[in-house]
Amino acid sequence: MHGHKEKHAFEPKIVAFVCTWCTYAGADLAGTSRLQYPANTRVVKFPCTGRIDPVFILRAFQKGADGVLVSGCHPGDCHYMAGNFHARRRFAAFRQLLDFIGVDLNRLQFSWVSAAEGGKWVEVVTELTERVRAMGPMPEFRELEAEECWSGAIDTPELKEAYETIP
Amino acid sequence: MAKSISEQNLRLLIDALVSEGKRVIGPRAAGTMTLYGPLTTGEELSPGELPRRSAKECFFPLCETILAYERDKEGVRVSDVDSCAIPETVLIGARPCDVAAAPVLDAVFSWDYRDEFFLERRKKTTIIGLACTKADDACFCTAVGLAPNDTKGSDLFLSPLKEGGYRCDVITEKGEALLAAHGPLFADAAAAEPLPLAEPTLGKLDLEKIRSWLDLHFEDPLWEEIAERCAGCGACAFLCPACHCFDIVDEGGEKKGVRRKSWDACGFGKFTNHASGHNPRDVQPSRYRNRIMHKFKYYVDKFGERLCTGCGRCIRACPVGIDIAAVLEEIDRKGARD
Amino acid sequence: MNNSAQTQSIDPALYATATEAIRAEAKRVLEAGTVAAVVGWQAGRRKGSALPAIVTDPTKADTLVFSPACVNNLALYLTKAKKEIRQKGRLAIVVKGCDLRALVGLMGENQLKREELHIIGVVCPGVQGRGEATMAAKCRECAVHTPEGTDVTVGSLPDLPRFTPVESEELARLEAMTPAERWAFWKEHFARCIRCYACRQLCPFCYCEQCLCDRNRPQAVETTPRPAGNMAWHIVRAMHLAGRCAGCAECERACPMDIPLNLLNRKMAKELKELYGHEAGFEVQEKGPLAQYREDDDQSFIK
Amino acid sequence: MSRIGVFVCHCGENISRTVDVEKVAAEAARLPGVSYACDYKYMCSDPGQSLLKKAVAEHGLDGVVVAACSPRMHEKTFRSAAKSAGLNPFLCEMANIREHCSWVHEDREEATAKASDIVAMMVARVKKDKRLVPITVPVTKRALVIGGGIAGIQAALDIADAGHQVVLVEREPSIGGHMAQLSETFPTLDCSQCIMTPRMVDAANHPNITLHTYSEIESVDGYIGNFQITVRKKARSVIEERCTGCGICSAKCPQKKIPNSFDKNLGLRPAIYVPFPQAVPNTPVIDRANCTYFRSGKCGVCQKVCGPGAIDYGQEDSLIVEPVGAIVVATGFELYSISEKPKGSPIKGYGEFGHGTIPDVIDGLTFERLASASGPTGGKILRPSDGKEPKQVVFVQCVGSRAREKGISYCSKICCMYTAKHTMLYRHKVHDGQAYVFFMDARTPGKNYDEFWRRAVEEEEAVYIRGMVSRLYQKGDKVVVMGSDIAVGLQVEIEADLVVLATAVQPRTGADTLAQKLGISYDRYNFYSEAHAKLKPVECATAGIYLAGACQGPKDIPDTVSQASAAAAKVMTLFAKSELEREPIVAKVNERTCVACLYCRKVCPYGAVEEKELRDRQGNLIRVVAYVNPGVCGGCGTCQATCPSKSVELDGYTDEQIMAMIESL
Repeated sequence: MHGHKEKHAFEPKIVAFVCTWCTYAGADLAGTSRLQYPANTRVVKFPCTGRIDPVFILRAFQKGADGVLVSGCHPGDCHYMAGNFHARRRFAAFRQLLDFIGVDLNRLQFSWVSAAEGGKWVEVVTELTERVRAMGPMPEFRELEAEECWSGAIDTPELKEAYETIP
Repeated sequence: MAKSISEQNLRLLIDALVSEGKRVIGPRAAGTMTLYGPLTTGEELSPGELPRRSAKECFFPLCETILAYERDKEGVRVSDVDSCAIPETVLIGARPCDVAAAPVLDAVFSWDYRDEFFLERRKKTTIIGLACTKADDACFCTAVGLAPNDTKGSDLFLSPLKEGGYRCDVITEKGEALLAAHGPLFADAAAAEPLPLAEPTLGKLDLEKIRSWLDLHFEDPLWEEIAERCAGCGACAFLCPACHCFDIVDEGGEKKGVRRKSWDACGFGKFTNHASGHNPRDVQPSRYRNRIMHKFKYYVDKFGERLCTGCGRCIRACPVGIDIAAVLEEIDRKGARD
Repeated sequence: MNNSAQTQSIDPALYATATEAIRAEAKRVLEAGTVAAVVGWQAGRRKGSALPAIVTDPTKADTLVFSPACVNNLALYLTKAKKEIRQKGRLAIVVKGCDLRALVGLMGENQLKREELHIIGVVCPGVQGRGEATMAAKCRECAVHTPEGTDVTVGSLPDLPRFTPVESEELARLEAMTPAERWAFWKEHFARCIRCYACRQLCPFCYCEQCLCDRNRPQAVETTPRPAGNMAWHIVRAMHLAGRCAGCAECERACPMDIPLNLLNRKMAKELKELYGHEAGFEVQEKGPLAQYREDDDQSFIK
Repeated sequence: MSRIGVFVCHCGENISRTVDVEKVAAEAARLPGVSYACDYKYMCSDPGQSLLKKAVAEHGLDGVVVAACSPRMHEKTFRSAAKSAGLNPFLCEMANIREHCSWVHEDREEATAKASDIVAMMVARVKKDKRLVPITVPVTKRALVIGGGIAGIQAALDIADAGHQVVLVEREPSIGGHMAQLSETFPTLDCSQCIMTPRMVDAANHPNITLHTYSEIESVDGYIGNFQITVRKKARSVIEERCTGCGICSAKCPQKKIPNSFDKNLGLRPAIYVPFPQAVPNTPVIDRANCTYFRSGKCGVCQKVCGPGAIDYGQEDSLIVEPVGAIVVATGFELYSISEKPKGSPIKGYGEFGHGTIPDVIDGLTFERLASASGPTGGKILRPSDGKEPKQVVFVQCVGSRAREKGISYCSKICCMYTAKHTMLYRHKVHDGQAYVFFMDARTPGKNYDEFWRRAVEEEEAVYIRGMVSRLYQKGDKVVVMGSDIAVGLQVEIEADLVVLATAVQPRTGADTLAQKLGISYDRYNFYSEAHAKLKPVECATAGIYLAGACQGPKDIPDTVSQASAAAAKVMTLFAKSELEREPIVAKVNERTCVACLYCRKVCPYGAVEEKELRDRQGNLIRVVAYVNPGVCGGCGTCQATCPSKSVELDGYTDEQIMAMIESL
């Protein structure tokens, strides 16, 4: 457990969109149980997976996420009864769309993690982090962010620097 | 003084300009269409078809950054775009209907406010126009007082020859300088026969009559008749060589970002939307009226020129079949009746 | 299979007969005062062209036509995006089979009431695509030549050859690519996008008062025509139409930059059919596939 | 520019051991909009909270981020601290750097960087937070109970005893429900009617209970605390206020040959009748379909003999509007029938059991009527076909239940126990008779239940055969039961005099229609869905509506009564205050941009979305938009994610707040 931690050349940025009742609480449980997992994930809390708009996933990728996790209550456990059922369909469709656009779905993980599944949270986050770390940075959206239409492209050093640092 | 240049040498000219570090813009194949774009070799030049988008983006880009900002506790730091970075450019193989729009736009971009982005690009660009030998039923340059071989706006002007190659007329000193710098690629003009020019079918319009009709018909059932079918997209404005409305937006986060200027269109529902929520042009007919008024009256009143070169792009692109040439014909007829 | 599908090969008399019948019906309903206006098509200035027409005067009913150039989905003119037209009163509309599917979808979305419309269906052998005489890709795979559930249907259907399904072939070609190849494909297309929003403005389902993508607080999608914002815009558009788009392909037709937008819609429709057995636009449904669920929906993609 | 305060907690060493808290505070101080940042040993301690309050006052903070433990732990603590410092509590956010950071990471550098990121995210969020105030909804302290069985009666009595008005609506002419039909009850074998009828009378006589029998729910409007219920009182043809319950009408009615459904059609009743002698109210009703007067216009005997003149042939259904604040749904169950089902029905009948055409194959409730002292046979076990006493009775369990191939996969829960009871009742009444039971498992989880079942097997000598029955058929005056005994692996054939089927418990026919009126959800069998299987077992997802008894799932009497009392307790909790206060995390519609596609209504799990008409000053309709009733909205936000134009926003989780967090990454 407390062995020397391996340093990696690349540490991916992972954004996790989770519901407050199940997965957020599951992640809390991982904490109270002092389970260890990679520190790459940043959690954004929602009341319910039903609230999670596909636009948020897109935005996270645009803003430099190398991987995205969406996690909520198991079917039937939703605090709001049906939010996760609606989310399940929405994301089933959205991932097909992203796949068709050419986004590697290995960068987008969906999971059900209940408030009791601290261990599963660790497993899901670790697996995704390791997988994305092995894949390397996600270039697609980041490259787009820096591209201009030919007519607007001016390569001044100031602008170049500004672009590089714009999230 | 007329010169000529062979097809081969024209492409070599492009190669030479590129190797000098100039940006060369010309028609090039892009998927299913032809578009103006940067040429990396002369081979890429594809002058056969009228490009889908006009050449205005040489001077008035689809989208350009006008400043960048950074903000922290100490305040906001703004870095301007250095217009020196705008490259020396040669626009080659542009049609008369595209080229003629550039000097028309000079007026508005140097009027109460000098738009350095536009003017710097204009200054640094040499335009080699190309006479037009092919017209379709959307073309109407002759109806608005231009011609398939109009040299308005060009620095050099090419006319395709029957035997291949081009006759090259020098129009301005800028053109003269370019020609002088690449003299060996040009020959003296022989008495070769030029290819016949394109012949747009629409008859000549009485633009003065149209203007005076517009003067009196701000309110007219015509606007609704034409434009109630308008879907409110920006295809016409974005493809037009003379439309020049733009929007300015900040993009980025609260800490860092850029301010960008990009094309806007008067057909958009939110184009004149006020911050209060009130929209003085609340329906499509009033927006279309403004489009016609601006092109054939307001701009004429102010700058003496019309914002239409008869390229026909808006006619080809309009997804609901609105035909500006038909509208002008109709107004012309109405003007005659009044 | 007929790969060079031409609209010219269809007997012009068929269109002429349909034109006559549309005129007669339009005249009848306008004269009787059943409707305040008829939304149809009229001929344009250019040879062989047509454009949407809104006829309120029965004597002008004779300007209405049906031809291979009647590409527009007129359902657009009944949406809230076109309030001026709806304010005229009760409307009649001429629809092809594909257009009718959009009307049906709009009824399910609380935007139209069947009883408030007089629907004149026209049997359609196919309309033009890009290039004057070529048959549109959607028509080559049309399964709704004859609109059903109209108030009156005019025209008749000739024997049509089996056309090459160019669009499904293209879809299959893309599906067979690697994600990186698909990304390159779309990136090139979207880089050309000028954000004229013709795709949105022509879509019968983009009737929102305020498009999400025009919002700036917060900004969900960059509004400037740059590759980043373009990509986001087209993804959001496809997602918002998923389960609703009835395949009229107006977005693609309207695009001045020839972006094959209907491929996105086709793909989503295909997936939703496979996943939930749903097809848009055939019956008025209270809930689309993304507004309902089953407890046993597929979740094989969820860990 | 905002003025945000950031307070980084060491949590003793729980956070500071792996996170450099000073550095996190220093980095937070550099964020735009942060006017104050500090770290402290225990932020949740009194001095810690005072530190926060003081900083709010001294630095004029308009937002606060506490970087400490999980918000699930201390969000309430810090929000009330913020509130007492004069800040709107919803402008206080927590950055979880303990459970989500210091406790799960070892590398100090990584953990510190992550903690700073989490703080930056929450700072970005808090800047977009809006002041929110709790929502108050007035409460009408009056309850509606739907269903007058034991569940409904119990709930009504509990609520009424607490001093609140109750409206009790029953579809049948009398309250009592199934429990009034039972003979004896397990596991005590006490007489059902003896314990039930006093409760019925209590309910009828209770000053706080208004009873509407022979009535149904016509429509339900409104929301928690403020429902408007329309009750359809069906025409009884008898004026209740005049009737003395003397019974002469029934006695003189010439039409006496109508099967009595209360007795499962074993006995007969007249056209004007009370369902059973102890009925409450003891007011008869005319069965118009079978009454000679209504069929031919002749007769009119009851009217002639009725002294008080209570008979009114012209009576019509009446509609009564009842304002209530809470609803208890207790519509109970009915038994599955093995009869042939309509084509395409997901639930199938039992062709192999003769589809209910064999007269001596009956269900459990029919057996109850046979065994009941007040039943059609006076408590004697006599079989329906010839009235003879059966000597061999075969009981078959799990008929319809746990039978996926018949379309019902659940266990009906009560059959094991009542079948055991039936074998005993039979043995007590027919001493030389033999009871056989075909069963899959004997499920006896309940106080004294297993003991009861063992008594049936061990003392009352019921023969339990583990196995299924494959066929029933008539052979002479016997019913042949073909089954298997899996314990010995043999086929079994018994020639029975009577077969009793323990058929599945199903929700009442029409349960779905009622659910739609109420706006509550139900499962594929039409059992009503509770809001949470474990933690909200009596609440519906729709606020203000509660469930009691078998309408939610098969239940025995003790469970039903417990749930009814629980539902009553929930109602009383609601009624304890005159205004209902709730967290303002609810969705709001932007009426300017809403185009009323009503996708929000389609996905709302709470039925909180309605249509709203916008009118100008003259009252002309401008357009229709969606409206979210804040009293009903549960705050999941599914509407917002679904809304194409984002014209509905969930307070506390707006797009601006979420986007700000994503942008800050």
